[in-house]
Amino acid sequence: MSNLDNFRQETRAWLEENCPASMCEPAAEDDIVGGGKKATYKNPDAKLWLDRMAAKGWTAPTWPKAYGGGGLTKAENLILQDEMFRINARTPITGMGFSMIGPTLLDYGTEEQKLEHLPKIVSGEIRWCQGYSEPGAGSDLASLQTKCEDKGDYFLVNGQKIWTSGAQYADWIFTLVRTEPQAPKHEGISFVLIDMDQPGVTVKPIRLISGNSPFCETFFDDARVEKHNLVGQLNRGWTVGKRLLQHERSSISGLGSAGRRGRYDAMGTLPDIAREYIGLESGKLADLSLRDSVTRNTMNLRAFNLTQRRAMEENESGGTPTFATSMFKYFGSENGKERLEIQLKIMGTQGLGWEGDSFSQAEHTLTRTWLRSKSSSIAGGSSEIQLNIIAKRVLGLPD
Amino acid sequence: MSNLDNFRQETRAWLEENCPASMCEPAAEDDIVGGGKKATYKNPDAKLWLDRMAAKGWTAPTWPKAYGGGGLTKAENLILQDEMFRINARTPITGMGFSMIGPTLLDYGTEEQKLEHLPKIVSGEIRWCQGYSEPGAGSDLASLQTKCEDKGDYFLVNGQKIWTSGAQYADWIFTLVRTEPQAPKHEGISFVLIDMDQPGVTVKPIRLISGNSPFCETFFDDARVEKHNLVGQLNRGWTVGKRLLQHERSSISGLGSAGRRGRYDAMGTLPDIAREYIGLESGKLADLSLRDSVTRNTMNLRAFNLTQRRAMEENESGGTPTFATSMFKYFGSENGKERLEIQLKIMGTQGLGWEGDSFSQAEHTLTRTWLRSKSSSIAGGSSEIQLNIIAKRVLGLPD
Amino acid sequence: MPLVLNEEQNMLKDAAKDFCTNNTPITQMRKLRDEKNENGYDTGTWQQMVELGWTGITIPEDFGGLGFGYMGMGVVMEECGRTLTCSPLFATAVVGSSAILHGGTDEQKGELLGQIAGGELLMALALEESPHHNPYGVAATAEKSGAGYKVTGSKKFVLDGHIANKLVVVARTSGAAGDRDGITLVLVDSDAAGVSVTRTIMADSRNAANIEFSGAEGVLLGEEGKGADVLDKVLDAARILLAAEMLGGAQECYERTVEYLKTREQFGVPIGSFQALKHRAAEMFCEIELSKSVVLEALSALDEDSDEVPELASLCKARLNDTYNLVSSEGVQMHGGIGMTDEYEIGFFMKRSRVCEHTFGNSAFHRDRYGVLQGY
Amino acid sequence: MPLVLNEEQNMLKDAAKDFCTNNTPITQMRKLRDEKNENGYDTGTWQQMVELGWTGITIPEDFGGLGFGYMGMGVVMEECGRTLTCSPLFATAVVGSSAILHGGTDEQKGELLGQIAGGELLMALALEESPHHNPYGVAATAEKSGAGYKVTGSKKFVLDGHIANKLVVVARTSGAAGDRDGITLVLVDSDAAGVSVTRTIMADSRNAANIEFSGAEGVLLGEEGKGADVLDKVLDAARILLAAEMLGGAQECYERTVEYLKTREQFGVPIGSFQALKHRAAEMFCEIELSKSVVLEALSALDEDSDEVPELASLCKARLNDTYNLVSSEGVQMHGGIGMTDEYEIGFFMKRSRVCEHTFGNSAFHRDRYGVLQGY
Repeated sequence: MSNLDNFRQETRAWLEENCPASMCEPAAEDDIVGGGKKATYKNPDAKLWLDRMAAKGWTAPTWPKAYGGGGLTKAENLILQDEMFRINARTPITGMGFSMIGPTLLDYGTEEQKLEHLPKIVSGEIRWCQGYSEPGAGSDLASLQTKCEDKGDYFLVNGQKIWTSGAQYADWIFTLVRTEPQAPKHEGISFVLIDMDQPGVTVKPIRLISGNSPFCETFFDDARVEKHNLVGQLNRGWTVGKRLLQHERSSISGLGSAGRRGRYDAMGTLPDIAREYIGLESGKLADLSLRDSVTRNTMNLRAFNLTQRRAMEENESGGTPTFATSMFKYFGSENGKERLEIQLKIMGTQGLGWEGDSFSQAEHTLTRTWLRSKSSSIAGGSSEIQLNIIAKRVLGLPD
Repeated sequence: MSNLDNFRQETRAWLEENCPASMCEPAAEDDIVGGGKKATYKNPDAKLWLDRMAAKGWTAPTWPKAYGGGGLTKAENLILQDEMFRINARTPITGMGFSMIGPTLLDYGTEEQKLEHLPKIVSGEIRWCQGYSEPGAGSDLASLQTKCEDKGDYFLVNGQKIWTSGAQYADWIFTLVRTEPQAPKHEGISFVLIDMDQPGVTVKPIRLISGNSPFCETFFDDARVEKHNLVGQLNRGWTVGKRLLQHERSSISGLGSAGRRGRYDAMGTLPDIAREYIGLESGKLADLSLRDSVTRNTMNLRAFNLTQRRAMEENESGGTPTFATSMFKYFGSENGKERLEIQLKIMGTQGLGWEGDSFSQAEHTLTRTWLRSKSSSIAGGSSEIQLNIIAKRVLGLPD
Repeated sequence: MPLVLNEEQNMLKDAAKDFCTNNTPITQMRKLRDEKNENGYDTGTWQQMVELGWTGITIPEDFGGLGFGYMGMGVVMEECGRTLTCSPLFATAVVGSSAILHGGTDEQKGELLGQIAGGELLMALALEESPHHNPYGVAATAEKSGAGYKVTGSKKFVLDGHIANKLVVVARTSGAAGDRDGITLVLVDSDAAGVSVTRTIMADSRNAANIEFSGAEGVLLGEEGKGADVLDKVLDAARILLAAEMLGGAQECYERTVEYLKTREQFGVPIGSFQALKHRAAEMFCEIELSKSVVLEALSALDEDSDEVPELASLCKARLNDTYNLVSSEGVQMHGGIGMTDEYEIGFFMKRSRVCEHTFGNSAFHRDRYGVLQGY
Repeated sequence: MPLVLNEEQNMLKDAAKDFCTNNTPITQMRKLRDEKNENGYDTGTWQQMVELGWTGITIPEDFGGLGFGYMGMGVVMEECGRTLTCSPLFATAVVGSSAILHGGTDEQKGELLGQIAGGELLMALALEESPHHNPYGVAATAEKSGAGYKVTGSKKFVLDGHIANKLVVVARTSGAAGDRDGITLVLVDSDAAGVSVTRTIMADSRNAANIEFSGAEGVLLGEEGKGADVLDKVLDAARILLAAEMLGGAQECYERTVEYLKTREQFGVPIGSFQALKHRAAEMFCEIELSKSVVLEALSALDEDSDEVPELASLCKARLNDTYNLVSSEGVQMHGGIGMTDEYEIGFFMKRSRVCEHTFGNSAFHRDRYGVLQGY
């Protein structure tokens, strides 16, 4: 038996023994674990599952063991994911610690920074959020104005960030700040890590059209940053920040392991929902115009998923991937938005409820998921920005 | 009885007496009369009909009688068109003399120019073509390089025009030429009329993807232009040229009287063709996906035609039309292209024939009409240029 | 049919614009929502609308209305659409009054139309039984009982159902769901025995109700079994007037977006200078211009009681569904992050557009109907 | 199923690219067209293809082929698509050979596959009877007659029908047009009595024929009445391999267009610097990348004889129909006036794309089929 087969057997056995039964049931929105000091667990199994997985480093399976990770190879990780998928085990914890700042520190952090921050991400002790956008710096991120002054021993940060996702739950924030106001806009930016547990940091949730408040405004008023929390070189933070954006886009577009399951599948796939709300006639969805939309979107999604797989295979087989993360971000979010719009059409007035008992919980969730989906083509670099990037970096079209 | 009722009765009587029966039958492509010295008439009735209408000035019904026109009011002209439509009378003659240079001379020509050129357009004696685009000046028309030098008594023109529609049949060409090479590009252009019957003018037809050659390259090699054939001021030709473009766009978009009948209706309307090639099932087109395309395109066309009517009514009622010719050019050509694409889908392989007896004449025509339709969003200012114009002139979006 | 407004209609439009801008800006809708107002509209504002005569615009002068016609009501609806005004105007003074006008006896007209014009009577149409518009699909039954009818069945998505005094219930005296024949309209008081109303709040913060009828008594409106003749007319008027509202919403949303494109700067320039956004904005402009024309034509046709009303209603509703959907989605996207916030108003247009879209027929419904009416 | 080429396939692809670039550039197609070549392909070039072994790529080694599989044929088709190469490769070595492979007796395979691999036998599939792909819609009949069958009926759009030596005729021994049962494949020599072939030239300058069969004699291919089982497999292979050709055409057309955007100047700058064109180019890039993935997956599935072949064939053909259509239309539009000229090659891709689109199922056909296969 090969080592991988061995690994699979051991993993399967361990999961069967250690994954609590309730962690194999579908997760509702508020079952998703993000960790951090403020975390609460409505189901104690969730904490148990997190701790067990974290102890093996399997909350971050491919990170080095030295930093608390699982130290798995890509192949081993695929097996782990497969086996978790097999028993429908929930991902024990997710968040920007894992998808963004962790990978970025692995690329750009000092040994000291890795040792300080990564283990606390793995264990779920510290939850992170992202401080990039500002009211005047959205798509044009590099025009950010949050000021970071060198005070000798430490930095002092003043300014405002917006769209800091989950800031109300987070312990630390990674930010892009301006350290050199006179320099050209890309060259005076630094990447710093800020402890949010201090008086100089204030967080104010933003209510969205969906009624939820996943994002905040975060204000810095003489917030203090120790100098060892500068990542990369001073005034060279743009390089670090851009790399992190790639991790973000991979994550939004579902290129990471999240891609294994649809993002909006709370109610099942589009054909499932159509079968329920529209019904079949002679084996076909009864509304042929909607059926056409359903097949288009579903076929595009399948082609998209195949392309994600191809990208991974090309990477593994050593060829250069000839297409960019931006494509996945762009196509994935547009296809997802379209899917929700079709879902609305399928569900008719039953998909547009806001309050009242006339709608099931799933229907209420759909209305809000539809509205929230609109942010997928805005946040993390809008669709327009992704198309610009493809045109410039991949196609080489002139400015 | 009102004057208009009177006019209608007289017009009806005159048309019934004077319109040859064969001129009330649908016109094939090569039945369309463009006039000019090189014109031939495969049906002598066509010439008779032209001469009779020209004698009344009804080939250009609203032009002043002083220049050979009919001198009709808008209201009278509508009646004339109505009455012609009633008996399916063909338009006796069409062309750029009527749709472009005529109206432009009425706006900008000197009395001498009007008296010289307009009556010959009305009578069909002289056929005109347009010399605007050059190989390096397409969408960016103002970068044109055809040189026009002042030789004291006359001008000398050297250069090349492209997309000169119907140049092989035309007697005169109206052109934009560069009279001041040093000036900013819009300010060194003049508008001149050139007699093509001279050794310095050479015409070479361009074969298109449709197999037809409606356009030519036209070369000027020391072509001579009398000074009285300058329209408007020297170096101020851009103003005249732009106005003419508006007349062109109106004409392409079907805003003129041509709009009363579809441009691509050789085989009937889209629903007609679909009934023939797809058939009905329970009263609906048997292919429901195609049916959806047919209704979309047809409903858009109806909305478009209503909007053309609204534009005319707003004009007549004295209000400023709040939307531009560019919209008609853009939407009309895109809708027309879409219509032909749907037609292809309806006709399947029968709509893609090129040679051979397996296709009817109408089917052969369709294939080529489909290909030709692709030029409608390129010629006369591309769709992209029209959208730029709308964004700038109508919406006031910044450069 | 004229495609331009006459002087009278222009004056009405200007007055409506003033009223809506000053009295029912979007902040009013937000307030009603946040306060969870039990009516879903402001009664004071409603009283002002009544005083302005809006409730009687489409009601002939003989019956106490202004006899201003549908074109007049259209310009008012359009302005209400711009400010997302919440009021019983549509359900009562468009849908309800047109049901009485087309189906009522002279006596019913005499009694009820005046009450509508006077703002004393609020109405609602209890039609749908599934999440999709399906006028002939009713299964609710009406049984003759004495001088009236007893109605039994479940109705969904009854606009203003929780505040209406009288309900026009679409029920069936014969045939099966799907049949055009056998449909009967019954006028039921909402406080009658056997009527149970559950208020529902939709994504656009407007009202709809689920209503259970269990042997509720009412009186006939129109002919027994021939209710579809009246219903079709009522629905076409409703579709066209709703499209007028949608036109107002689409225009307002679009104008705000174009304005934002001119002022919001990124990369040191207004984002409206980016050509990709310009082209999308210009395409929307075309869609809106075409939408204006179809709404005007359809309103004219209503006033002339033209044979083309059904096809124009479908042309109109399908186009406004698509245009409002497009413009409001692009509105949010072009506003970027701020467009996603509840604080900013642009998102309200998106919510409203989708509810309108599913009211009295989505685009697929109307394209199908248009094709059928044109014989293909 | 792997979504990347192995080394052998990469070598084949490189060789095919070299061959097509040097031996069958688009100028060859133009020449064949302008000279009104009676075959519609260059016999010398065809001989070279045979020598390269292309005719035997999908034929097992036991029957004289290379046994390289469909993935191998796919890369060749893709390169042929880039240069719009005219040859009997598709009709004979994809469609014809797969009909023999799936339907033939051992004896038929032994005799015919070697002839195909050797370039001695040209084949064509006589299927369609209407302008729209309709595999079970055949009305042509086959009647048993001695050891063989007599075929009667009219066939349309028979690719390479005028040059084929043998025709696979889809006929009916029982049932009515539309039935899947009762279809029988008959192998008819094209010079048999009762076969009348009319060559037809399509918009892409390729060949198709109308063929009249009046009691033409042939032999059974596969089982009587069960021809649809073979036909479906043949058609799926044909759809996937045609999609591979279309992928090549779409890529070539797209790359030429992007290159033109970089070099053509207007308003003093390359037109590719205009954002609206950039965004459209970037959107097309996405469509092409997705197209590559589905073609690779479908070719793999064919080689593995997977159960997913039917749905992947439909996924593939629908997507390539739409992508090639989009890219070739945009190609002409972005080239502007010059794109409309016959002298420039970009328009050829548009013509080819539409003919491909209507060959073996347009997008509506395949979306419908995909839905059915997925149970909705």
